[in-house]
Amino acid sequence: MSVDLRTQVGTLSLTSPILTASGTFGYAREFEGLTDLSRLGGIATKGISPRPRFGNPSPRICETASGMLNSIGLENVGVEGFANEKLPFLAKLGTRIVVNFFGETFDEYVDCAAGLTAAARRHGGGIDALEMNISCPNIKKGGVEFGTDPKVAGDLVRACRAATDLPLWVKLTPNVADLVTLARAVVEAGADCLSIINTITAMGVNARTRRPRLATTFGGLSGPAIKPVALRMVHQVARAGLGVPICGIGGIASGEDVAEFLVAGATCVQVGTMNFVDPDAANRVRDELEAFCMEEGLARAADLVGTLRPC
Amino acid sequence: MSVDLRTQVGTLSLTSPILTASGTFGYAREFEGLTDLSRLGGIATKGISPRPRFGNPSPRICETASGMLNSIGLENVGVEGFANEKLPFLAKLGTRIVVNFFGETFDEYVDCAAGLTAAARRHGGGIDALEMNISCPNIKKGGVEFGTDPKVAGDLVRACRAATDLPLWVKLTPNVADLVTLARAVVEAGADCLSIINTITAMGVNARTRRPRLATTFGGLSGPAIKPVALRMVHQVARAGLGVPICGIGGIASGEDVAEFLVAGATCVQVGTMNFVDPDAANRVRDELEAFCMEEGLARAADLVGTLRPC
Amino acid sequence: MRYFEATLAENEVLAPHTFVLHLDGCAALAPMRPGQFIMLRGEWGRDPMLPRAFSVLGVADGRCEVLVKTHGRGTALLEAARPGQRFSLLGPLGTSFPAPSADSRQWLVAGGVGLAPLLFHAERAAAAGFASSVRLFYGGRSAVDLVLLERMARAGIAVDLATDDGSRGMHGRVPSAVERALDADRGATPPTLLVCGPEPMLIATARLARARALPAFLSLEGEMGCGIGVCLGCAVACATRPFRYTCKEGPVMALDELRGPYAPSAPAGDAA
Amino acid sequence: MRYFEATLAENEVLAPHTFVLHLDGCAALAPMRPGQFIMLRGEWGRDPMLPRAFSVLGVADGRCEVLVKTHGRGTALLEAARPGQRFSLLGPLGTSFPAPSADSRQWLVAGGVGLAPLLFHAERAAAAGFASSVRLFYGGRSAVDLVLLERMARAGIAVDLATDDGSRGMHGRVPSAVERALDADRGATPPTLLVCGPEPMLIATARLARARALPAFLSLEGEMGCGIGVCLGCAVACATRPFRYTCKEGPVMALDELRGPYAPSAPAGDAA
Ligand SMILES: Cc1cc2nc3c(=O)[nH]c(=O)nc-3n(C[C@H](O)[C@H](O)[C@H](O)COP(=O)(O)OP(=O)(O)OC[C@H]3O[C@@H](n4cnc5c(N)ncnc54)[C@H](O)[C@@H]3O)c2cc1C
Ligand SMILES: Cc1cc2nc3c(=O)[nH]c(=O)nc-3n(C[C@H](O)[C@H](O)[C@H](O)COP(=O)(O)OP(=O)(O)OC[C@H]3O[C@@H](n4cnc5c(N)ncnc54)[C@H](O)[C@@H]3O)c2cc1C
Ligand SMILES: Cc1cc2nc3c(=O)[nH]c(=O)nc-3n(C[C@H](O)[C@H](O)[C@H](O)COP(=O)(O)O)c2cc1C
Ligand SMILES: Cc1cc2nc3c(=O)[nH]c(=O)nc-3n(C[C@H](O)[C@H](O)[C@H](O)COP(=O)(O)O)c2cc1C
Ligand code: FES
Ligand code: FES
Repeated sequence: MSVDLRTQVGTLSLTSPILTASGTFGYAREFEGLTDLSRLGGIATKGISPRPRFGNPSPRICETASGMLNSIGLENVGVEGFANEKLPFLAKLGTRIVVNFFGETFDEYVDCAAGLTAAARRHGGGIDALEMNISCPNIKKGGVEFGTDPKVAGDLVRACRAATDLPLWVKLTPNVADLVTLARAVVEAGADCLSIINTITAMGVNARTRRPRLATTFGGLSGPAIKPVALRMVHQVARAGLGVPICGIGGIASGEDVAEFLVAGATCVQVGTMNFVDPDAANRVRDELEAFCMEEGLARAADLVGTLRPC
Repeated sequence: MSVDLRTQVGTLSLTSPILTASGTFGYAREFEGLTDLSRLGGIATKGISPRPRFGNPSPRICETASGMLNSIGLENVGVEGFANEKLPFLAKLGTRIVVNFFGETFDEYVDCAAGLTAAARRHGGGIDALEMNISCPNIKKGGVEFGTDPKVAGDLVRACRAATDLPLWVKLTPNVADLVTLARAVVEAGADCLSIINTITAMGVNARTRRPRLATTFGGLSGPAIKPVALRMVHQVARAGLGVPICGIGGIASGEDVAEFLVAGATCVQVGTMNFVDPDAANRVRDELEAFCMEEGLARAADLVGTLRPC
Repeated sequence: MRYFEATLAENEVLAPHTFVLHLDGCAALAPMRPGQFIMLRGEWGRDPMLPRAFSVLGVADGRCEVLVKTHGRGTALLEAARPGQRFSLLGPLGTSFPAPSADSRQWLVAGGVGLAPLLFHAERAAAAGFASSVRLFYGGRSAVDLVLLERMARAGIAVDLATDDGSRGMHGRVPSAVERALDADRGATPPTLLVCGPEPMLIATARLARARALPAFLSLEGEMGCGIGVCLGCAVACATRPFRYTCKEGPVMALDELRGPYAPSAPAGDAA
Repeated sequence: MRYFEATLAENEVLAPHTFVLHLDGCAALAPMRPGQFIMLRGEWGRDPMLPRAFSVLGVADGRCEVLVKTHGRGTALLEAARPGQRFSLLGPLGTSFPAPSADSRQWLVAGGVGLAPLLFHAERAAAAGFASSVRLFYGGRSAVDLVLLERMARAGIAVDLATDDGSRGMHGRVPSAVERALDADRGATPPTLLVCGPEPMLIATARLARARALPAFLSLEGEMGCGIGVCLGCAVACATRPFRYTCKEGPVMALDELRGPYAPSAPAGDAA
């Protein structure tokens, strides 16, 4: 028996439900030779802003129990740099490319969506979807406020929706009391898929130096530590039945983790921090998901989606 | 050199800043012989409701990466049971007793505060403070709504404040976007200390059975996994300068962890989940804090409080 | 009950993914009674976090034996453990099987590593001169999964084996072996069943005991947090109270007292 | 660069909390150059989560040697590791020290386990016939902390020792030993400093190099996430760009290129 891993996310078809998460896989070239890029269901690239950014001062990362904090500050090559230096390589991989982007202002978001769309058109394709990051806790202006207020988030998504004809995924912040209301606003504004979740705002303290472990004091928590929170949020939004697929993100480290997210209601998932622990993580997870389905007698991984039943 | 661990929390003096957390230390007798109860800075007892409760069906707990989920359902012996069966033992320990309580309705909260206060008076003391749990994610009515809306939380605290002359600690939920606003409302309503944080709402999925890992689907995440989130929230509230002490809670497993919370702005802390991993955890942590202060040349642990400086 | 550190003296492989940890430094476990358990944790980081519950196979001269089958991540780390590694132990914990006596008839029903506390019980019975009061039923998937057979022989315990694939002993599950033996039994008093093994086997044996009105004691498994009655995580549905706690009021519980999967069709008076 | 599994063949203790891991199965590290590093992780749970960066002390015949000093939780687990345990490795990673040559003069400045890549470098230099081009300065807290001295003798490398407590070699820190040697030096060309050790020692040596206008290469430490330029966590402030990445553009970097603590009073043109 072979297992069918093909996955449909709105109009987009993937060869497997497993993508790599933005900011944890660079622009993919870094993993050449370490993992088989062609077997990935998709690649969400490092968040792109209209112009290049250099990011925050060091220290930018620190480890925590089963997780890590980061405040990279969304360092990236900018729309032009991406289009010229990164897109040609990505476009040739034969896997889905989801370009994560953000802005510091309302207009920058819209410019970025438009700029990436134009770049894809110039290049004759290569971008399969945009993933709008309205949830990064690491930029002071913008990000956070955009991402927590349903009204603002809705307006922003609506504007970006109008600026691109690519499928528009919207990545939500977990740092809210009521994710469902936020998700609903974003879906009504035209999101094609919800990416849930980004990192949880957190901090580390060096008790000896009496300084924060990150130069920016606060940063984002990721890794297996947050998986139970991510699963909860995916399930809450899935139960609300908003009519768009969910891409589950947060602490995924094994094929069984993927299955958990699918059962909870995600259509596809992203592997993030575990790429740092094991550069072959996404493909290992893919193989494990295949084995899991085999053991469970499932012909299609998609049959797991939303199958949670009461305890 | 010896280190002075004495700690002042409002009007209450403790022999050390380290308490055990509600729900993770039973009514203390369970730990007799496993740890020296008299060396604890204090004991926060299992949450008490006006009448006994039996709690949720099983499974009630499951492990996660560096943490665990629980949905015990606030099983407890009730105010009368507590007063008759538990208080006499606790009162004799010679350490501070902080009685955690909750209700399912507004009136139950007030009744419980009044009932515990009356019980202490009858007993000639034995309760050093009440800790009001407005943040438990495991009771359907009550808890959650009380804990997330600043207005409701403020009213509830005000009413309980009027019903007791004991120091009133209020335990906040982390499941909000803006903890500072909530904390401010609670302080204005008369809280003497803020306990930060309770568990983070989360879930587990058994991918093979397609069932939640907890009978109640959602439960609370605790343990080292959540420490970075707890530290962030403690620091955010400390920075807001609300004028009451903070009791830091979440994932504390070592003396250095305690120091981190003190540096971030907590005056005292509670050790929770780690009591399950190591029944001597709270006293081991105490010894480690003492050693840490020694190494750092600090005569008083209290000198650490709020000393975080920019990176 | 003590909380202490022990050192791995030997990690003895008995069958694939089945091994015995020989732990030194366990003098505190001398009072251990068969059926009681320990909480065990290695010196790894905070994942896996919680200690794991294990019945004890034997204790003597400060050494404790634990029979383990690899199940998930914690037991995989135990399988990989090498002599010299250190572990935290908490025990003895919980309840034990009813003591054997000259006039009792105890049938011990063991599945997989559920063997550990029952073999411990049988060896103690034999040492006390009650070998003929106990009879051990022991089943596994296949012949290679049946371990410690020599040890049973040495103790002089009557053993009935069963394997799912028929490669050793009776072909079938161990509750069926017990059922057959009951049919053939000519004893004056009905035997008491002491049962330890995987959940489906506990359920099947419980059903058999109810059907034949036999007294039975089950050693329950189920997720544990603290092992000492504090976290309230190990609740099981009971007859006379809504819940009992596996770690304090178990793991060995009288079948009469249980509800839920072990007594789905319990008489009406049972339910609260 | 390869990602692969290796097995611990031996865990050799050299001094208290200082040990060498001898790892088998490391054929993929054959191209390793001195100064390059690996990311190493044991088969524990998800805490500690991230792999740890280690310079390599030597590679030959599929075996890799790593010199480790216990620092925190990850290295404590390595100290407790027993033969047979398995590890994930990623490498070779990063940059290496400039190659020695007949006409170069390289002074290797090593503090603590910073010795590893420099001894590797010196041994390679000696094997290539350039033993007289390298001179090793090596310091530690006390005589017991100075390890692998026989190995240096065997390779025929000139070594200057220093200890903080004066129990062996010069009394004082290793940068002071270098400073004295510079004062006494009559060489035609100034030596190039290759430096690896704890942060304060890097800073002191960097200051010395700037003061004497010596070319210097520093092997930087600093928290790492991925080791391959992806997480952007290992940024260091640089002269010609805001940041460089220790894992890709380091760990060995030319002092000229560094800003921050290594060049606090750098000439104005340096700062961006
Ligand atoms: C009283 C008691 C006695 C036991 N005696 C033995 C014994 O002698 N030998 C032996 O091999 N095993 C025994 N077990 C089962 C053993 O505790 C589990 O196999 C072990 O906890 C699995 O841990 P893991 O990390 O490998 O699995 P994981 O699946 O990674 O564990 C995840 C979680 O599930 C729990 N868990 C998983 N399976 C079980 C189970 N079957 N029972 C209870 N908790 C489980 C673990 O405690 C942990 O919290 C006993 C269990 C109990 C309750
Ligand atoms: C390029 C490079 C080469 C190294 N080579 C060696 C070597 O040959 N031998 C050796 O013993 N050590 C070496 N180190 C240092 C080694 O990586 C740290 O000692 C180790 O990561 C500490 O881990 P821990 O879990 O014991 O400490 P913890 O304090 O528990 O670690 C917590 C976190 O801090 C980081 N960290 C702590 N100390 C350091 C440090 N000094 N440098 C970098 N990261 C740190 C860890 O990576 C981890 O993420 C090297 C570091 C780098 C960057
Ligand atoms: C170092 C790092 C950088 C990240 N950068 C981005 C980013 O640029 N854009 C974004 O939307 N998310 C970013 N994230 C968040 C991840 O894509 C992901 O949502 C999060 O880490 C949770 O998944 P994980 O637990 O699998 O890592 C970053 C995460 C990490 C750890
Ligand atoms: C099993 C369990 C039961 C708990 N019961 C209570 C309770 O009754 N009242 C309460 O306020 N908090 C309760 N808590 C929350 C803890 O007191 C604490 O706030 C939380 O676990 C975070 O701390 P930790 O990470 O150190 O465990 C409980 C936690 C656990 C794990
Ligand atoms: S395991 Fe904690 S109460 Fe039983
Ligand atoms: S360690 Fe990840 S970029 Fe250098």
